[in-house]
Amino acid sequence: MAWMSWTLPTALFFTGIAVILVGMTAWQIISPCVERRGFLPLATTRGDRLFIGLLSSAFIHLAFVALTDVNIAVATVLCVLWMIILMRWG
Amino acid sequence: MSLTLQNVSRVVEGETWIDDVNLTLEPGSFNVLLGRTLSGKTTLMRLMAGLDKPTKGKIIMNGVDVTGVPVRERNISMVYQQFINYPNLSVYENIASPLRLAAMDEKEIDRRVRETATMLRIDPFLDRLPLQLSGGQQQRTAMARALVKDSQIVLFDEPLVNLDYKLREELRQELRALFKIRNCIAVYATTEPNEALALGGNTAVLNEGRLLQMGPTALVYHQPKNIVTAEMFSEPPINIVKGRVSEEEVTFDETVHFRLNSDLRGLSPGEYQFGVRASHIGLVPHADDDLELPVRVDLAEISGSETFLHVHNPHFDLVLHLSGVHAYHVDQEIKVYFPTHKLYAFDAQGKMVHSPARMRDQ
Amino acid sequence: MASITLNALAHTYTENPTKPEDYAIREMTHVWEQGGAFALLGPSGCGKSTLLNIISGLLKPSNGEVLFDGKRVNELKPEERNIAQVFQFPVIYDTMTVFDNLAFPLRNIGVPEHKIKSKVHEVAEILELSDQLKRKAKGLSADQKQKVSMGRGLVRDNVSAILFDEPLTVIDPQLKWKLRRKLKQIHEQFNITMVYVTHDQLEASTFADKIAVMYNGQIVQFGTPRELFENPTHTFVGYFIGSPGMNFFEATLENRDQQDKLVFGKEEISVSDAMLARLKAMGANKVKVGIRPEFVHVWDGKNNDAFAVEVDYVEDLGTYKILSFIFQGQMMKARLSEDQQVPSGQIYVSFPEQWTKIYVDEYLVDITDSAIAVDQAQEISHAN
Amino acid sequence: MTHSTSPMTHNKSGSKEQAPVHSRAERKARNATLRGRFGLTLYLILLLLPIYWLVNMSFKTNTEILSGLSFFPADFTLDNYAKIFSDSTWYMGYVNSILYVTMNMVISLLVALPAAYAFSRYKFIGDKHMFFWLLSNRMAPPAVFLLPFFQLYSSVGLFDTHIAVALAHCIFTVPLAVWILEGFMSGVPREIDETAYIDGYSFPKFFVRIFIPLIRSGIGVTAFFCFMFSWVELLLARTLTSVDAKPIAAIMTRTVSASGMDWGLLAAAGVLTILPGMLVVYFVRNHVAKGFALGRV
Amino acid sequence: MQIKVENNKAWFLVLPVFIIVAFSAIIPLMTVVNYSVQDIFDPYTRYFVGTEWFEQVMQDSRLHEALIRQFIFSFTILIIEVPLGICVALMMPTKGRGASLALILVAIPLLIPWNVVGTIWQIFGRADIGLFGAFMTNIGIDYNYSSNPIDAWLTVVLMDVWHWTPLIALLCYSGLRSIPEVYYQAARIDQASRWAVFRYIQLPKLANVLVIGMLLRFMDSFMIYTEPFVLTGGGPGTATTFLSQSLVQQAIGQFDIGPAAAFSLVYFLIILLVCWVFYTTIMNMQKDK
Repeated sequence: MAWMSWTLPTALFFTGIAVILVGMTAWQIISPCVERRGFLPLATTRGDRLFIGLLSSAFIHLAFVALTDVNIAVATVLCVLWMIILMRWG
Repeated sequence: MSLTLQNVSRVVEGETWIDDVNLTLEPGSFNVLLGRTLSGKTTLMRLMAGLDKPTKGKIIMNGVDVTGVPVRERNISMVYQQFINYPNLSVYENIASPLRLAAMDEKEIDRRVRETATMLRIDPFLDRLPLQLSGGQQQRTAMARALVKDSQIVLFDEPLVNLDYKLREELRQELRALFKIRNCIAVYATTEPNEALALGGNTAVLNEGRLLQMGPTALVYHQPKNIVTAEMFSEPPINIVKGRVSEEEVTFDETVHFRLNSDLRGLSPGEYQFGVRASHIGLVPHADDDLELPVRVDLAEISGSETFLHVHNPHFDLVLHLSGVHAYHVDQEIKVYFPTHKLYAFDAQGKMVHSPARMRDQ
Repeated sequence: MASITLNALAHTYTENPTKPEDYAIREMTHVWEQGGAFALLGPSGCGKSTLLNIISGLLKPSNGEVLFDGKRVNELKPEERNIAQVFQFPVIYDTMTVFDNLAFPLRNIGVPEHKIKSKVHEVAEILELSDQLKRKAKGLSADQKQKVSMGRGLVRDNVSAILFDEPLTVIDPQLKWKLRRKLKQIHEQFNITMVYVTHDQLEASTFADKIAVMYNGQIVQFGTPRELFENPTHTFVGYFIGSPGMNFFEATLENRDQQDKLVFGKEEISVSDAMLARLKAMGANKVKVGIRPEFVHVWDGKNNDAFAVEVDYVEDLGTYKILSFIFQGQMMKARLSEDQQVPSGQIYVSFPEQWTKIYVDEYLVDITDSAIAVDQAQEISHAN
Repeated sequence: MTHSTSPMTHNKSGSKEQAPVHSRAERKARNATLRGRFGLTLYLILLLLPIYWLVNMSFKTNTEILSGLSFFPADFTLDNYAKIFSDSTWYMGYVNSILYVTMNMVISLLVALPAAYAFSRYKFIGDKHMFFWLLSNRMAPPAVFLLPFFQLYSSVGLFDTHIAVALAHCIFTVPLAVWILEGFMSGVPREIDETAYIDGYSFPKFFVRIFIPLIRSGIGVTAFFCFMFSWVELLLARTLTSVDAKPIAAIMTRTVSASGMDWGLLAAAGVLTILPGMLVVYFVRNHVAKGFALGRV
Repeated sequence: MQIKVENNKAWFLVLPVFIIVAFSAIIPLMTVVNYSVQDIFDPYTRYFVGTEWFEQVMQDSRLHEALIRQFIFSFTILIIEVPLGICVALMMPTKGRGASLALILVAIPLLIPWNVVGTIWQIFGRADIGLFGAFMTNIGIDYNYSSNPIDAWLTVVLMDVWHWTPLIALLCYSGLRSIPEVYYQAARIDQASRWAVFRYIQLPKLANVLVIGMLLRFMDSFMIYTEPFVLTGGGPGTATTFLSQSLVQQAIGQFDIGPAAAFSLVYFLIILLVCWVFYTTIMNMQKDK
């Protein structure tokens, strides 16, 4: 595994993703979700919204890195907020 | 061998497909499930077969709860609306397949396959592939496969709907004959009231996932418990006319009156819906108290040997079922005779409160 | 508007046809007069769709010719024959609106836009599509789609004929009769020659003034629904029309007591002397006797004309009953009215001479003047 | 309505004594077909010209190639091919390629068949996301994973083996295989499965005896696509091999740069890489049209 | 559309695929993420650098240029290949021996290893030994793909069109074959012109396969590497250096693992976004059917 060059932040990141996936699966088993339409222009399930949220968060981070010198943590906080909005009303 | 459904419901994605059905099918009985498309016939059959699991309730076979038992461990067979056969196996192998899986010996398989094929008159085609046969023959093959093993339950899901009406007539009769000599439960789903009548046995009327009425076919037909059953179990549909009963007379749509005759005396005054079968309205009066109604012809539908005459007047639309071939122009004006002593009456909730006297004898 | 004539027409899909069975359409000559409503009725595989496609020009016949108003059109492609066709499954142009769909045939021949507009609105009115005109055709229900495809045939002023190929297959049963009515109305309104292909006797008889019954690539009878029911000229028509179909049994012409008699098993079938003479003249010993279940007379008691038969079973079809009985070893059916007593065991039936049809080589032996026969028939059914 | 009357007059002119009527539409249709044939032929010629040029060159000697252009080899020679078939570093390249392509086809089909069945028949948690994730792998550029691939396969000791290339190619052949097979399987009515279960088949028995024969053509087409994408790929194949499993495509590039442009040999090697593909497409030609729509139309 | 049965046991059937793809996709992806935040000299000498590489990559003008070049290239070939592919599909015969033959011939370019495609055009475009190069020279055009950037572009585009139009053509061909005959019959009866038939019958039915085709073509052209590498080596200068090639140059050529990894991730995210948009479109179109 040494060649994979693990670091603590990335390990935490992937653990986080894994936890979210497991959590979403559990949630789905406990209360199955139905496709619905929110402010997004297409009908989505919970999983779809999660994916959209993660992908857009990645792009938000990239935009911060590319265009500003603000600390990346600001972007992360913004993204968490965005994810919450998306999951709830998207 | 009996089959019982106990408080069975099935909910799919928040929609109720089957709503609290209780049903017992007796050994050796022929049962028809009658209902429109999407009324839940197929869903109910799939539950009986074990292809789907009920959301609630129990399915009991011979006193044993089989609710969770997978389909291959239940001894059933099923014939679908589409002609479902294994396209890559010959007709012979198709019929033999359930027996092969039961590890029966080759001689017995051969005997049974040939016997069943002969019974269904597909013995000349045993070496062909199903897709080389006509629709009727393909469906016969599917039926043969369903009948070759001694299933305790045989399910037919609108098996004849994709065939010409002549083939339908023939196969229906053969089916009736075949099941007379078997001691298994047959369940047959159909949308057509006439098919239910022709097959006899018992009929269960399904509507929007609910079981409305179940009983011997003729009884259900002549004594529908409610208006929906009456409407569903009639072809052409039963004529429904709104009316009011007062002390002395019956009024239809405020315009047509007739004296309360002895037959309807039992009805307390109030609003009713009256039903009259299409075949009871005539072109000539059959009784003295028949009401004469001037009407305009919408369409005469002719079915070879009978005529369905759609007519209307300013107050209601009626359908007549006449024997023989009668040609009419659209909008032709004629008179029809409405039998006052052959009326069904339904109360505000749609429950039947009165049926024609003669029907009650049935 | 045109009459359609098929002249010695035949069609085969095989390259070197040798026997009659190789032909999907066996040689036929047939005329559909201008302005009539006709049906082409037959079981699947009888060649009716082939015939329709030959008329519309989608197929070229192998022999013979197709004439529109006496003019040969064999070489003309469908687009030049000026006909309309409604297919089994609705064909609509998904991406267009209903209006554009209806306007499409007119636009293709360069009709000015204001004319298109009035014509489309007129047709939409008739078909009750007026409030759908702005919708995309894709979202319509099956019956509306089928109306749109009919409408495309109706917008053109001068179509020679409209051909229907089982157009109600995909329509909900509850809506079928409404469309049938629409069709009938349209025919009365437009006076266009219409040919309707179906395997369903109900649809054929409801729509058409005259029905051509097809069997094995041949038209075996061309007549009104009533003629098909009361006087089938071919055993197939007897079997195919009516539910249940005609009863048939094979009888022989025998000489008994110096007299010719038609005999089935032990029983003699009563037929007119003229018929017996005719059969004798034809040299036909074996004949098929046909009688419709509706015309079998069931007696309550013993009777001179009646045969004693064994009841097999009775089907209660609600408004009437079908009685199956065994007559000289042959299963036959009779139709009983709802009010009639349900007999059991041995009963007595008779076959009224008028309704007892005799067939030789599957074709009716007709000795009556057909006009008289029809008149009589009318009287009887009105009395019913 | 000027136009609509013209067919009528047309009819009249031809109607004397029922003589054959000329159909304008007929002629128009024939012309359109002719134009189509002509256009197609032109396209095919342009399409095949570069390949013909390669074939042409492969039968020439280097001197002839460099001395000028000609449509036919003046000095027809098979030397270039002879060299390839006699030199094991050359022909082993073909063997290697065929080996890993075959392995890839087998692996892809074996894992994709049950998965495609699951996708076509069942709903399960995360099914759509799984499907999308698979497809996104088909779309991911190999260049992104080049380095980790090299290290991953080195670390598990698979570097320079055929199976390494076969597995690596799986990331784009498997998603494609699942996609195509799912399309074909959705065309088989679910009732056939149920009938089989009712008859008493167990899942594996049903799958092998009934289902697989039913989608034979789909399997053929899928194998073809796996072959195609594995056969034409170079970047991963080159990165994951050095000597023992080196594919022909990689050997070509190396040899060319070393021997100072042996054009004839290069052309001959190129021609030989085209042949297996043509052979495979010939076998599935009747199903390939459906396959290209991924079994979906 | 068949109704699917809910059954989470189906996961067992998907498991093999999951494992095999995860092995080759998730592990490398995680590794790339790890690399992207470190400065790596060898497995034991590495430093965490946070988002530094991402900053560098996002602000690197060479990569911006490669990205722009990439987009221009992808759109150019789509604009040419889609209409051309449709035309070819329309011209292909539908029945008989000719159909099989045309099908096989059209499919050939798809079955040629990508570097051989490069080689073929490398030869074909040369003025001294290639037919195309010689032809261009003979008609008086000064054509040299290895020194003139415009010529190089022209050749790369031409090569891609030659190589991949067949894919679009075959997709469309199968789309066309799926249109029921009665649509054409109805159109004939409606006296529709050839153009109307194309516009209102064929094109709508092709939409479905065309989206799939455009997805595949866009993605594949977005990761194009081998063919231009063999043909032009990315030159002259950086005229035909597309994204994949920049990446490979950086990762293997210069061994800048960290920036290369960061670049890979950005590249991958773009692909993921485009792929998702297309995929959602396709799925919604199928739902409509």
